[in-house]
Amino acid sequence: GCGGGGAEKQAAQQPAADVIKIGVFEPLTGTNAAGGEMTVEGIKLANQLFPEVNGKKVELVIVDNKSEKQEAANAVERLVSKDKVNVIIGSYSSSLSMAGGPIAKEAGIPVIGCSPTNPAVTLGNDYYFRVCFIDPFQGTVMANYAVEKLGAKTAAIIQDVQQDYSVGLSNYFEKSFKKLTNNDNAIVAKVNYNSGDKDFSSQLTTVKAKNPDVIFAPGNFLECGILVEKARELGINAPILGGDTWEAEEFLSRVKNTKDIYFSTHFDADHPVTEMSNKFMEEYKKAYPGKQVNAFGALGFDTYILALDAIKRAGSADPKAIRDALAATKDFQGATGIITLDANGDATKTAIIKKVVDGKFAYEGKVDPK
Amino acid sequence: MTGEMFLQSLANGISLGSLYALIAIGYTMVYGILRLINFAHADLLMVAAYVAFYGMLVFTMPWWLSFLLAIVVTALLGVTIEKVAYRPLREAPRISVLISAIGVSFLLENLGIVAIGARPKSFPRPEEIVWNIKLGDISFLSLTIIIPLITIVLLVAVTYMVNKTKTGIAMRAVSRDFETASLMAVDVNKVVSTTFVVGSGLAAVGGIMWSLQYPQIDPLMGVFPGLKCFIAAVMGGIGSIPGAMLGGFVLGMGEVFLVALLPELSGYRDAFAFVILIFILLFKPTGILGENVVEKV
Amino acid sequence: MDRQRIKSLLTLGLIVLSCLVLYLGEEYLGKFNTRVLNLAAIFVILGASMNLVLGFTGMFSLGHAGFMCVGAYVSAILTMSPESKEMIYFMEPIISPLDKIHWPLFPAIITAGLVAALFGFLIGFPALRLRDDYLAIATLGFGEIIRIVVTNAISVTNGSLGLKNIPPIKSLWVYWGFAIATIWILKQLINSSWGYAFKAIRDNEIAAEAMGIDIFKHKLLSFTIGAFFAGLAGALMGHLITSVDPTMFRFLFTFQILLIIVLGGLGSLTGSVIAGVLVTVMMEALRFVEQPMNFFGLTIPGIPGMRMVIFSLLLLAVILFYRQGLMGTREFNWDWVLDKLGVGRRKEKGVGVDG
Amino acid sequence: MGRWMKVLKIEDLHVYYGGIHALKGISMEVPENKIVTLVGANGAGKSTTLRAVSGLVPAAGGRITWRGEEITGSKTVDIVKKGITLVPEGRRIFANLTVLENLHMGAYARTDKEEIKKDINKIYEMFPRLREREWQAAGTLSGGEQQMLAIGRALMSRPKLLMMDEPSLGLAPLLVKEVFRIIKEIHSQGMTILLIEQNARAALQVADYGYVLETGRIVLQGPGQELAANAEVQKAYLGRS
Amino acid sequence: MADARKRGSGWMANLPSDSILVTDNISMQFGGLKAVSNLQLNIAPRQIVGLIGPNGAGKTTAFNMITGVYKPTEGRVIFDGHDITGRRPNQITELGIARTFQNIRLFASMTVLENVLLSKHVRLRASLLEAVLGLPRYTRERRQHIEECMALLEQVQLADVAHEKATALPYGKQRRLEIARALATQPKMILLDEPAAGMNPQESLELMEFIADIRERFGLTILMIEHHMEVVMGICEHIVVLDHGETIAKGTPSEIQNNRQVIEAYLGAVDESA
Ligand SMILES: Nc1ncnc2c1ncn2[C@@H]1O[C@H](COP(=O)(O)OP(=O)(O)OP(=O)(O)O)[C@@H](O)[C@H]1O
Ligand SMILES: Nc1ncnc2c1ncn2[C@@H]1O[C@H](COP(=O)(O)OP(=O)(O)OP(=O)(O)O)[C@@H](O)[C@H]1O
Ligand SMILES: [Mg+2]
Ligand SMILES: [Mg+2]
Repeated sequence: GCGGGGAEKQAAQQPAADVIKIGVFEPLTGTNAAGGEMTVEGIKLANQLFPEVNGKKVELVIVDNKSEKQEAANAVERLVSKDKVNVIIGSYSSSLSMAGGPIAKEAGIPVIGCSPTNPAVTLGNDYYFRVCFIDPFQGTVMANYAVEKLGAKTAAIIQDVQQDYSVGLSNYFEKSFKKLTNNDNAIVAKVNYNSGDKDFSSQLTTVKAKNPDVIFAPGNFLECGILVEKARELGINAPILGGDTWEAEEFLSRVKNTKDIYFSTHFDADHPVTEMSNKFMEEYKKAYPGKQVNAFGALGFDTYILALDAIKRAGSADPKAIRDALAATKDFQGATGIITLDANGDATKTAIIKKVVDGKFAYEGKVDPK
Repeated sequence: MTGEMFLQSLANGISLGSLYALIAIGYTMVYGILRLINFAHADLLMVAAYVAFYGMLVFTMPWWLSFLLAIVVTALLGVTIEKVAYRPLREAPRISVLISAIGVSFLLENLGIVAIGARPKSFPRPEEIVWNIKLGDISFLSLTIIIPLITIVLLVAVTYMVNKTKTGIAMRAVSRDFETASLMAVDVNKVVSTTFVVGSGLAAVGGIMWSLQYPQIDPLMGVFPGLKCFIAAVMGGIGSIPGAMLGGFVLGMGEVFLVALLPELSGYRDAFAFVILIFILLFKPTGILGENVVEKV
Repeated sequence: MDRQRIKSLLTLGLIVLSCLVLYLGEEYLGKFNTRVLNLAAIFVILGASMNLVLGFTGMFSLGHAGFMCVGAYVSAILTMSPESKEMIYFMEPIISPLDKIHWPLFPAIITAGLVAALFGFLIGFPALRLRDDYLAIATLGFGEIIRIVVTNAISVTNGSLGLKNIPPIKSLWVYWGFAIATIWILKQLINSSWGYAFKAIRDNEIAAEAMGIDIFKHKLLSFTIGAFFAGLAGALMGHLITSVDPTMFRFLFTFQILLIIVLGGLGSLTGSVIAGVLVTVMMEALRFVEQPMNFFGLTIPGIPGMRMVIFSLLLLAVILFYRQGLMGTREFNWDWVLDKLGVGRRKEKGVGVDG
Repeated sequence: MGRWMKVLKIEDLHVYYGGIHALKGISMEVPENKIVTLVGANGAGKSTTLRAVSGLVPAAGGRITWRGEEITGSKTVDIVKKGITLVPEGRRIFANLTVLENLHMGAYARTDKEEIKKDINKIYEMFPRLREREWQAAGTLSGGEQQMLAIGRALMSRPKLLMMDEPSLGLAPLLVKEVFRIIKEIHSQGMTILLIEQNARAALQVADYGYVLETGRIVLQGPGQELAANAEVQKAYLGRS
Repeated sequence: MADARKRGSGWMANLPSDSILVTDNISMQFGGLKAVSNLQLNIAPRQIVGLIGPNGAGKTTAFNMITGVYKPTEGRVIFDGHDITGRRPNQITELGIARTFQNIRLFASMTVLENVLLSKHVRLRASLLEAVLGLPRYTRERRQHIEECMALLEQVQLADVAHEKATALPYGKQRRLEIARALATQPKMILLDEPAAGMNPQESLELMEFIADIRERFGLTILMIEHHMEVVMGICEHIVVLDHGETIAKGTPSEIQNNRQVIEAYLGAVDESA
């Protein structure tokens, strides 16, 4: 054994009635550490603002999953069986979420994902929910935007083959784009890279030679920042489109002098979808001065307040009751928009299109779910 | 492939290849002396990048001063690592030293995460050294010219040092037999420290150039160039300094042209690096320019 | 009573005791501890099999993660239900006949090992001509190539989206059963004439060849067996986590195994077992340093990443102060125990024929 | 041997390799300008004695003094700089360096470039084979060639005390004679020599004084000729009964 | 040895058939250096042949060509009617040539007995599966091999240290162990590379007796390289002298001792200690 016995007893002895425990499993070390860190910032902020529910104190139990699946599974097992949490939040990266999902399901503890956009996360798991939209929706939104608003006839795709997020988005973008343009050859180039790559010059040179009307390049802001910057350096002037992960300070700092950068995201400060958006923006700036608001922080924030909302609605801290309340979520006012959870537990909500203007993210339009 | 695309790819290849080569030289140098795959080398790139970053942004030093500072700090760190983590293991099996190197690497990365956070930072590009050059339809950064120049200068300097100077010969002697070298009045510790100063200094230059080229730095930024440049060093024949240079260029050019010629295979780019590596090793089991050390029976 | 007899009885006793421990563990340990122990069993298999290749045969091979990857995918695809597959492969459907296959667990896990062994054989063929660091980087490369191919072969592996709904295995019996069987087989192998041939190759290849040993054949054998058990462990990992994707099997994973065998002692199976359990358990036990702590009313906030910092420091400390690892090349054996207990012995040092 | 100045003095030297007690209290003296030889069966501790003088193994007890100055516990580098050079057992040439570079390594502590050049030429005259192989990597030399290189390399440091550990090992008869001739020659130029040889007969012939070692202890000592005539020595080491 | 009986056809037909080992004009080129050129050896069964010559003459290289470590750049090696040119060392060992090394190469992690036992590995008929499962055929064979090896160690007087670590033995015993290990492969012929190196004259004498003894006991053919003239002249029936890769003399010990070329290149003026 690993000295677990003692800890378990301790957990059991705690006056569980006075606190409600929310477990968080996020990658705080390893390859996904940056994403995990941003998400946890949002969660902690929400916890500071809303430390209580139903008259009980909410306690966060944050565990690192090291960006590894076996650690993620251990982390969730620990949260459910040792820390005895009432509800779980996590995790950045769908792969890590899927490692934890079945364990929570079996233990009957609901989980709310912040940013795992792979449809498989919630498929067949009625205890997994999420506040983000899933890849098919986002991909379709961007294809619509490219064709209808930008008048694109051809597109090139640059995807991160190692990222389910990127591959998924590209896939749905491709399908919709072909349908909308009525042209099976509308995608003139589809090139790949791997997470962690920093040199995209050869992919971009290939794309440049095909001269597409738009480029769709969903992926991490890390790689994409460099990619977009490089594209402009190489003299590629076609609009470049991406997904919600781009809403990050790091991305902006790379692309602030460039034009025609569009992406879908969850909220915009100037066009607040909800009251909560404003509140989040203000508080975030206060809590983390010098850091720019980002989608992951906002999504982390939303998972927490959604969890609290569900507990309130359930009127109890019983995980089963919380699950039922979560499943019934409708028109929840989150920082990232008005969230309704569908039968799969996935969020349907308005997507916002943003654009880079004068070194800032600017509101461009919005797309409501159909 | 159009001529313009070819030229553009050539420029891309030179800029990537020379960067690989620059870092690979540092790897190969330390390997050549200690027969140690210095995993921490990759993390020294990261340390250099952060020191330069903080020097420029927080202490608002001129870029050249903070680069210099980064090189000095990294060199000192490299020497310290050798002293603490490798020196006590001189007599131990080589694999223990390797594990020690991995341990140092983990430590530096995670200390980075704990101390400065995992979120990447944007590395400033001083306008004096980084600007965009356009030649007709081809465009590239000034770094595409600067990095190969630096690489060649350092290559020549290091080659000269190792082959022609007394310290260099002592380094090669030490690489095979500490004890006998000490019987020649060679202060082994000093020679090894010198090696680490030079090797870590090279890592620092590599780290800074890498950050200028791909201006985003995070605590794990060394892992990727670390692996690629190690592959390059092996490809050229690990221990051989011109080999590292060659390996770096072969790898950089190869990767760029693979994607340019066969875009469908771009996802296999990293696999490709290994495929050419393995292919080369099958024909030259010690790399392109590696010394063929046959054990005399 | 003669010593041979005592040893047999002791071995029997140990088997009964382990069964009892497993039984009690299954009943009382709780899910979390069980999961950690199951993971430990997988690391024990990985450590022992890599030790065969690296510690006993002296081949610096770093392709273990790749073989695990093969094993994990084979077993997952063979055992997932057709409905699950249809649901999971939503981007590109899985190719026939894999879509209909639905095997029971046990044969699938063994097949996973066999397929990984086949990969080992095919990779070993060209790679084992290389030596030392060159072998290391080439095998690491093959491991990465496997992973990258798995990432890109979407219609077979579902690419980076990964697989989920893999039939779970929860029982300590299964994981530790496989672990104990692995250890037993490897122990038998290492103490056999073949094992000595492996060690001879490690000690002095030229002399071994001069003694009539076909170096290449034996290296390939050791490598293939290592790959088999890596595949097995990969399959078990899939069934433990119930989902797999290519990013799990990065080369860094191999370093984790390497760390285990060096900590335990290169060339000691006992060491691999001890270190496998120790490292896995410690990774979890160290979590407390990332939790907020309360010292006499002074609350120190948890620092994420601290656990890995401490882990690296511990690792360095062990390597610097126990350079041979915890066990060196020693093995647990009854003679040692009996000597300690002062039970008299006849002069009968066993060689090869296992006692 | 009282009338000579003792440059090297070893008193009650103990050395351990882990649990093995290799030297169990050895005392001996090497006078200036003389050849002293150590004779003994395999594993008697001959090499260990030389290694202890060079500082390659730590002394667990006892004193080693060089011209009245204690060098026990000094670093090898400092001992070599004082003029004590060891030709190690098993040649230990630098396999990856050329013959010439090996010779330069021998002169590592020296800075007199011109003299070094001259000395290299002298070595080449002593061993013409080395000149032929000047640019060859030393690792591919034959056993005998490597031995010549090892001796030549040691001479390059212009030692005051030259310790040689089995210099004739594996050499052809002609070369064995050559080695002994060289030993005599460098001795005649004023060098002090401490010699280990399996070829005890030849060693005792050239030696002024000898010590016989058995399992870490000195069991017999005396002038070379005297020892060579000793019946015990003859029986045990010279192959005559 | 010039008695060339016709056997089959082709080039092999011209070779003397009463020889167990024939090297038919083998040469070895290393880059620009011809380490051995046109070496012709014809060795009759049960002969003890000495291969001598100055350092770097190419003796060890000749051994390496015979035992398959190097593939001769020219010429053929015929052993016991088989053309073994370019075969792997282990195949050659299986055919019956065993060797020792100039610099001792024992298996450092193993005991004396295990070192010797290893040579029996290729003789094992039981399969890997049988070994892992500990089935009777394997255990029986293994036990038998252990007995054989113990008997061998008995004969070479190493039985008392059978369970010691091989590398902990004194030098002389390590040399003897190397020979014992070679003998355990049940060779027809054994090649010894400087077996007396590092031995004092007394030990060399004992070694000579030992070598003569194993020749009788195992019916071996022996080819040895040695620089100790008392050993070479004492037991070799035939001697071949190399210099700079060329064969400069062949003959009986007394012929060789008086050969002017050999004296000049190798022996030096008459040596009172030889
Ligand atoms: N590195 C070592 N580790 C352990 N024991 C050692 C080591 N080196 C030498 N010994 C032991 O110390 C003793 C003395 O060895 P030493 O090498 O000094 O003998 P020697 O007289 O030079 O013999 P030889 O004639 O074989 O060279 C021997 O018993 C030897 O086994
Ligand atoms: N692998 C090799 N590469 C290059 N040269 C070699 C190689 N092996 C041997 N030689 C050269 O071939 C020549 C013969 O070497 P060999 O080892 O056969 O000599 P030897 O007769 O055994 O000498 P010794 O009595 O000193 O051992 C030497 O000059 C040596 O430098
Ligand atoms: Mg000695
Ligand atoms: Mg030789």
